[in-house]
Amino acid sequence: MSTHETGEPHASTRLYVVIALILAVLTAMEVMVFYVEALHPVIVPVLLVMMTAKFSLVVMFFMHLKFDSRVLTGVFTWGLFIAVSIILALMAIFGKFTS
Amino acid sequence: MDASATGIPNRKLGMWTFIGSECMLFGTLIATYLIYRGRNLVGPYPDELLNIPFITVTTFVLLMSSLMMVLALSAVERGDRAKSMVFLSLTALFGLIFLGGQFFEFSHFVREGLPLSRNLFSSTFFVLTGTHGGHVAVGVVWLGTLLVRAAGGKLDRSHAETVEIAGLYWHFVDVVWIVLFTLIYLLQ
Amino acid sequence: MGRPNALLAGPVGRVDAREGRTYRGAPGRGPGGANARIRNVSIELLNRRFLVAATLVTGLAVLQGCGGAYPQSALHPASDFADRLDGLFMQIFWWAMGVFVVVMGALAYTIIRWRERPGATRPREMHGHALLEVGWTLAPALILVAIAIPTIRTIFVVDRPPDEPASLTLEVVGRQWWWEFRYPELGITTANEAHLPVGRRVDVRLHSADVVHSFWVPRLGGKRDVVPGRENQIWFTPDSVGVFWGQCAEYCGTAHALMGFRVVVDDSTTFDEWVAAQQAPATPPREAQARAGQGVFMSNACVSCHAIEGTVARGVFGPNLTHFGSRLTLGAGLLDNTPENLVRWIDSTQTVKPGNHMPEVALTEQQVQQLVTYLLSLR
Amino acid sequence: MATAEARVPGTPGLEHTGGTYSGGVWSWLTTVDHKRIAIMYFVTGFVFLLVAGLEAQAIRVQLAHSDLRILNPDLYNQLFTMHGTTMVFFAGMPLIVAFFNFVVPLQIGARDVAFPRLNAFSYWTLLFAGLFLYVGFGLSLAGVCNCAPDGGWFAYQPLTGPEYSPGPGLDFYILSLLLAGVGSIAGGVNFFVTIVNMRAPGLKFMRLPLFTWMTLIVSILILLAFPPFTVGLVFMLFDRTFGTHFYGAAAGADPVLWQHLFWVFGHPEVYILILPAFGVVSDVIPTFSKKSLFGYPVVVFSGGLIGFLGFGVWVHHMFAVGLGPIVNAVFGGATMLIAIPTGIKIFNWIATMWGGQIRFRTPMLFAVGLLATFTIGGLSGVMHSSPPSDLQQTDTYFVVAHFHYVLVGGTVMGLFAGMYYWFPKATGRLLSERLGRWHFWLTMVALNTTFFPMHFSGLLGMPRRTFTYSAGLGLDVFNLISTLGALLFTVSLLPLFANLWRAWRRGEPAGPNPWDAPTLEWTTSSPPPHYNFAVTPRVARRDPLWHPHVEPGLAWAGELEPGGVSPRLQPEVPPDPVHMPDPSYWPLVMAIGMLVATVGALGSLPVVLGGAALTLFGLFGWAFEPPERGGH
Repeated sequence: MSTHETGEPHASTRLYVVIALILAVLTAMEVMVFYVEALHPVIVPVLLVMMTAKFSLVVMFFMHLKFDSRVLTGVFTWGLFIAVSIILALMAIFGKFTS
Repeated sequence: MDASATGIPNRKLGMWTFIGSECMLFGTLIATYLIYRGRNLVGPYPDELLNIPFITVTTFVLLMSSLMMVLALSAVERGDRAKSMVFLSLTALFGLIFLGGQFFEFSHFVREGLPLSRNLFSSTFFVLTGTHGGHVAVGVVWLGTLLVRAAGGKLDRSHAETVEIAGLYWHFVDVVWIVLFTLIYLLQ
Repeated sequence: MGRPNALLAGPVGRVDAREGRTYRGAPGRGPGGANARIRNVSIELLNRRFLVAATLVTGLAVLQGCGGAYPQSALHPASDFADRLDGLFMQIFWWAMGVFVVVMGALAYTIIRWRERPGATRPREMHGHALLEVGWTLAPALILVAIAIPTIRTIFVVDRPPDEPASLTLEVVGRQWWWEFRYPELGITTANEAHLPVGRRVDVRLHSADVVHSFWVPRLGGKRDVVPGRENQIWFTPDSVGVFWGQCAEYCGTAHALMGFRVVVDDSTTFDEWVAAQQAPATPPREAQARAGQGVFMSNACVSCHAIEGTVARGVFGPNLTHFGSRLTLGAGLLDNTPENLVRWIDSTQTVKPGNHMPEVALTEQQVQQLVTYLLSLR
Repeated sequence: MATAEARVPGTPGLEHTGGTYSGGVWSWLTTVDHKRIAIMYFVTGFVFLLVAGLEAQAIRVQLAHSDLRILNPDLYNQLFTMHGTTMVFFAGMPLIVAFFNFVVPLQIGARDVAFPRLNAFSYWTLLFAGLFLYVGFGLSLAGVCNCAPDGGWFAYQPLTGPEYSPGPGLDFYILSLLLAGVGSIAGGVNFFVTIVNMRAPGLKFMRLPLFTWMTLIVSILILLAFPPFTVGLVFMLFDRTFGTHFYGAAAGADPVLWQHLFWVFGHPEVYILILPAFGVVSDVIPTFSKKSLFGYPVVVFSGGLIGFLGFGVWVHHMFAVGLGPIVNAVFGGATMLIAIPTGIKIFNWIATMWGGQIRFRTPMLFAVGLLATFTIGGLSGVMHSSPPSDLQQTDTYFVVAHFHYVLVGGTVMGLFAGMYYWFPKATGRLLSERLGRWHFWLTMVALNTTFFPMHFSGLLGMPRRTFTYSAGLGLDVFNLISTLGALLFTVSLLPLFANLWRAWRRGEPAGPNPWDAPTLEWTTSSPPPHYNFAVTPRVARRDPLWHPHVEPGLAWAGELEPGGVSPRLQPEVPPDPVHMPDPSYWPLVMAIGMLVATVGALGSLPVVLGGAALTLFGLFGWAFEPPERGGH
């Protein structure tokens, strides 16, 4: 299990800056999609995909989950899975998916 | 502390477990916001008030604070006291800027006739973003204590784990905002 | 009973060779004593099993008692809706009894057959038994499927409103601590007592004016909550004439326990007569005592809360009293509608139904008698 | 911090508590030893159990006969609200956490939990939450203010909203449970990390005793179920205090949202209460059948499945709300699914006893008692897992019978089994079997006499939470039997008190392993020294004490008796120095700060700020406590 204490710090600095740039670009794209009327019919899936991408980038790299033990990934994704399931179930029960 | 059965330090596993539990807290708040979206009987309505350019800037600031946090952690691990203090203070500063932006947005809404008790949007929006803001504030105070210890020379390489735990908390609060930003502001 | 068989202090010396391990119980426990004590324990366990089973069977016998003895029984259906639920419940009940007998039998037999016998060798380890484990996973699964199929079928009959509406609609409004019944098509507003024609389907639309209550007439069907801000619906066809008791089944505050009502199922002619009577405004009182009672009613707090068609009383906060005299009960199914009970109700309503929103009006004995005569004259 | 020199444990017996429990009040206020915290949790939970039991007696006396007016309705409504809330949050939870605290570190070969000070903090917040609620109830009984909750433990909206419950009663309920939630979530983190991270070498997950497995699953349930409840409570507090519109139908909100948020927490909560009892039974039955658990992996997996499915069934509490056929069908099906893993557990227990040498000591009596009564409760549960059938049963006494069979027959019987099983280990004293048997049989008779007739009063039309019922319903005989049964419960506790008193005065000393049980906690002395294990044991397989053999190259912690293989016993004196965390008062300071803030939240901002300041002060004191090895 490699912890970044052992990896050389400089390369990781560059990696972090690149990740931050990608996040900034994705945020800009999200806002752009919001302002482009033509994309509105498909705005929900597009924005959700970009949101998930930003979410995963921060969790995998900034929070170092990608390099840490699988136990931590399990702990986090389990909580996330139950939370997302409860959100979707409640929205379905309150009729948010049936037009 | 003898090595744990999984090799993960107790405090790190503890923080991730707490983050798993916090997913449910924010999940329930988000579910309530999404359920009550569009059910307001009285104005003002979200599309009249939500200022996208302004909130995009504060979102960018919070994203960059995550960058500062990881750079601060790298500095602490390298034992570079000066850089760790710079990046820690930048992280806390960006956090404060975000909180300032949120305070401005809240006061703007109240002035536009949307106090907390106005309608469903005011109730769910203020409690959801307020809870997140509260978490950011706790993070800023936490970073403040780390800054004080760094200044006192008590935040060297051996304390990297303490900074990493604070970093996990800070990044989680940023990740929650990534979700809120899209769900509240962009997916009206 | 022998000295409590406490094990001596200190590590219990015991040779623990895996195969033939001779278990020497702690010194101080004679062989006879152990067996006797063990045997009567398992016999006790056995007769406790018998006790539970016996209660179950006698209970069932009691249940089959006639409806009269239990006016609010869910096991004596009197409508299509209630029949379906009772049929489904009985199906599940007998499956459960089957499982009960199997599991309890297995448990009882095991704890008797395999109780400790002195000098026995250490039990052989059994870590798994594929066939057995598949069996006791599949068997419950199959039983549940046998329960789930009729359940799903019944759900889509009792929870999904039928396509064409019924000819008769009963609007119910649950309030803190009484029930308002309206017949929109017939222009009738009454309280705590609804009449229905036998053999004709009725759509019951459920509303609440304050907190969550639950409309429940066990003999005519399952309960359905009345929730503010939402309209629920049940529908059923009563199949026998009679008086059926109902009660609020969702905790709604101080007088939740005293929020009953009656549903009277009449044959069609009696129902038509009832409708005609209810549609007519209140007949003005003829004899003096009743007229005086009307005066008392109109000059006190009563008029601001209650409504009596054909008079100036237009209050909507309390129950409509236009045909109060014709009702079987008063105080939301609390007391029988007799003069003595009506006097008690007017004199000390807070004692009879604590928390009730009706204030106790200061009236003289004579005024109360006149008021009672007037109210009971409203047939 | 000087190395804590290990006190030499004396001969077994109460005088030898090896300093585990000796020390004045201050040592208890600042303890971070999981064994002491366990004792405090147990005493707190047991006292609240008795108090809630008294409330139940009052309820049953009022219902002894139709149209009685011994209690006025407001008092009755407060009593059943307090009975439910106390039993779940301040009797049930503390008792299961008491067993987690005492047993789990010993079963996994650890010296304490992962975060000892957080453990103390969890206890103090839970205690203060309970006391806070009961101060409100006491003031209300004394007529000082109307500050006892009367909305039921479920507190449905809008009855508990600002319009229909203006008094402070509901605020006491909300704030007390918010504070209790903090303690529970902290406990969940603590036990999850302890079990995952602090297992002895060789103690893989699939070698863990079942009680520890159930604790792990329950910790996950607590971590994921309490936040929705906290959010629901905050919404209710904001509706009542700041006029927000989370549940007000007038503003377009939906009161049913509270029912959802409550039961998203509520159903996992009932699994939080039952799985520990399953864990106790899964440890007790093998010990007293002298046969390892049948189908260990399946029992573990079915426990996990129950935990997982627990999150997908909450709407079965709301079948009568009218959510439509599809929602009812989906959640009815999911509810039925849970019967399968539960059934598997029961069959596995019976299969464990099959072919065994069953000794009917008191723990085993209670375990078998659980098997019998819980099965009845489980089957009556299946009867209303079907939504249409539930329309006649929900909110009636049939459901009261169901959940008392699974809670009293399940959790309480399971915890009594655990108490009789681990009492010798916790105190070094043996309990009397004769008194134990009296306690068991009286409990069995009381339970069946009280709750079995409720099946009939429920099906014959008696709704729940009614302070009286009319004579015309014909339910007098059933209610009278239930009331007599409830009085019998009080009698059933007498042999227990006698037993505890007798053990305190002259209980025979219990050796390290009075039951010849297979798990690690039975290798230490009774009671264990405050450092638990002189040498961290090394485990080669499941049920280590029954399969004593030494893997080549794996030096077993205890010495081997010459010529024989002795059960794994801890050496008297730890060969190398043992570092145990020092007591600390900061958790108590922080908990007091949170209590002050909670009291302030009733209506005075300065007190809230003062409480918050004290909490922060406690937090900083805790964080900056002089560096400790192993202290968190």
